[in-house]
Amino acid sequence: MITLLFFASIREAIGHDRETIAFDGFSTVEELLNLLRARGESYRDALLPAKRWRVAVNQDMVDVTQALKAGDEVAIFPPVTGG
Amino acid sequence: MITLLFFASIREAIGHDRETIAFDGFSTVEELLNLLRARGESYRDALLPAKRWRVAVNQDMVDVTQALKAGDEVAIFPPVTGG
Amino acid sequence: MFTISIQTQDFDLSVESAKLRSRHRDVGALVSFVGVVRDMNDGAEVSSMTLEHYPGMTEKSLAEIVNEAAKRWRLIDATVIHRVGALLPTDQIVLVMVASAHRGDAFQGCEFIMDYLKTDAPFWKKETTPDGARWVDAKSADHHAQQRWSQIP
Amino acid sequence: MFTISIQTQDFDLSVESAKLRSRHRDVGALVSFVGVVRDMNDGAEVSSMTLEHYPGMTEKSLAEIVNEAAKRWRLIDATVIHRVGALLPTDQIVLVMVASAHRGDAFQGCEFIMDYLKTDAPFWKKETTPDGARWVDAKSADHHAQQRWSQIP
Repeated sequence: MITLLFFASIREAIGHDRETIAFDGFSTVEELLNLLRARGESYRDALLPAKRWRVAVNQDMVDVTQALKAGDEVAIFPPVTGG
Repeated sequence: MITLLFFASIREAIGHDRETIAFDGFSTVEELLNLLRARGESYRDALLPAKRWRVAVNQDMVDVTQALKAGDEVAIFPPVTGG
Repeated sequence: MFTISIQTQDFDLSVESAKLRSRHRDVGALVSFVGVVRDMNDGAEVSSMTLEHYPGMTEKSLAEIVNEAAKRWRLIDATVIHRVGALLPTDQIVLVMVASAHRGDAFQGCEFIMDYLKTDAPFWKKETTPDGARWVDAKSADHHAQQRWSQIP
Repeated sequence: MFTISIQTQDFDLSVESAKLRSRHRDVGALVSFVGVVRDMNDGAEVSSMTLEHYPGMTEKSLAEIVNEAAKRWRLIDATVIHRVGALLPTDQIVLVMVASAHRGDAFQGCEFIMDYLKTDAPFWKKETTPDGARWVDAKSADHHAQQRWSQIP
């Protein structure tokens, strides 16, 4: 299983903050993003390649080429704006 | 008249912190310093050219070439060490 | 070693400063940054703000940033406090306090931590303006501020 | 406009920060420097310190330094408090607090004021060590820290 977390504007756009999915049909962050985009317009808009978003795997920022493994926590969020 | 002020190690070396002298026999800071050096060893040591000291006239830092005028407040002190 | 806290309640600059000073007798310089909610941003009045964060990753990310600063400069101690939840204009958002023997290290360490916090720590601001609520956009100036540290040898 | 105070009593970082924030609703960044008495200096234990100053010129000199900083960066407000008289290790000596809309201006303004205060404001420190009292020597590092600001266009 993979735990997905969504934050801020992305969380609002897709309507929920967390889900668990089977680790099946994708092996990298990029493939996972494509799978999510295929779910419909709200996902596609929020995760458009042109839009700016970040991905963290197990709480470390990663590139989309990052390989995933079962049990990973994958968080998707817009660029951070704290401080 | 000229008001002379001495601070910190220079004040301690010459033994007092303030005096008033006639504006007579000097016209620049350098000439005033030479007049003070002629007073004796404690002055000469404290105001040796090789030693590091600063002069302010009317509360502005100046060079030794600065011309003086009656009524000036001349302060002589070591390099500052606040903060 | 360093103090990192994510909290809804306010913080007190004097209390944090006294803690750092009482722990070390060799501190000569204490540099603090406090981020404050402004009543205007990007041309609109801001009446309130909500800060969201990624629990766990925020603490991890801040610890990494402070540890990296401690590798680059001689820091004696450091405290980072970031508030989350609802905030109003003039409220304090974030504190970065760095203690060192000398001021150069303290200034550089504090500014480095702030610059990386701005680009790497997972916090998001949502502002309430007369036109409704909006997520604050990340600023390219913050990216550039962070990038310049990698040019230092 | 700016607050400058020479005083024997201690200061409170939170009180000064609250004053600056309550006066302006557009402050986004508050950078503070606090100088602290260390228990060691130039290889000797320091048991106490006395700060002497040149009344009148100190205030004038600090006002000029803060005004120069306000010409170079966008500062909203600033507070400089310098203590004089007898101090002990871990005591606060000086506060420079700078308020700005953005952190870059606040960091630069605060460090600039401190660097010039170190070389231009007429204060002198005398330390008590196991070998007796001694006047602290001016450091060439402070001269260099001040000089680098003149290289900025």
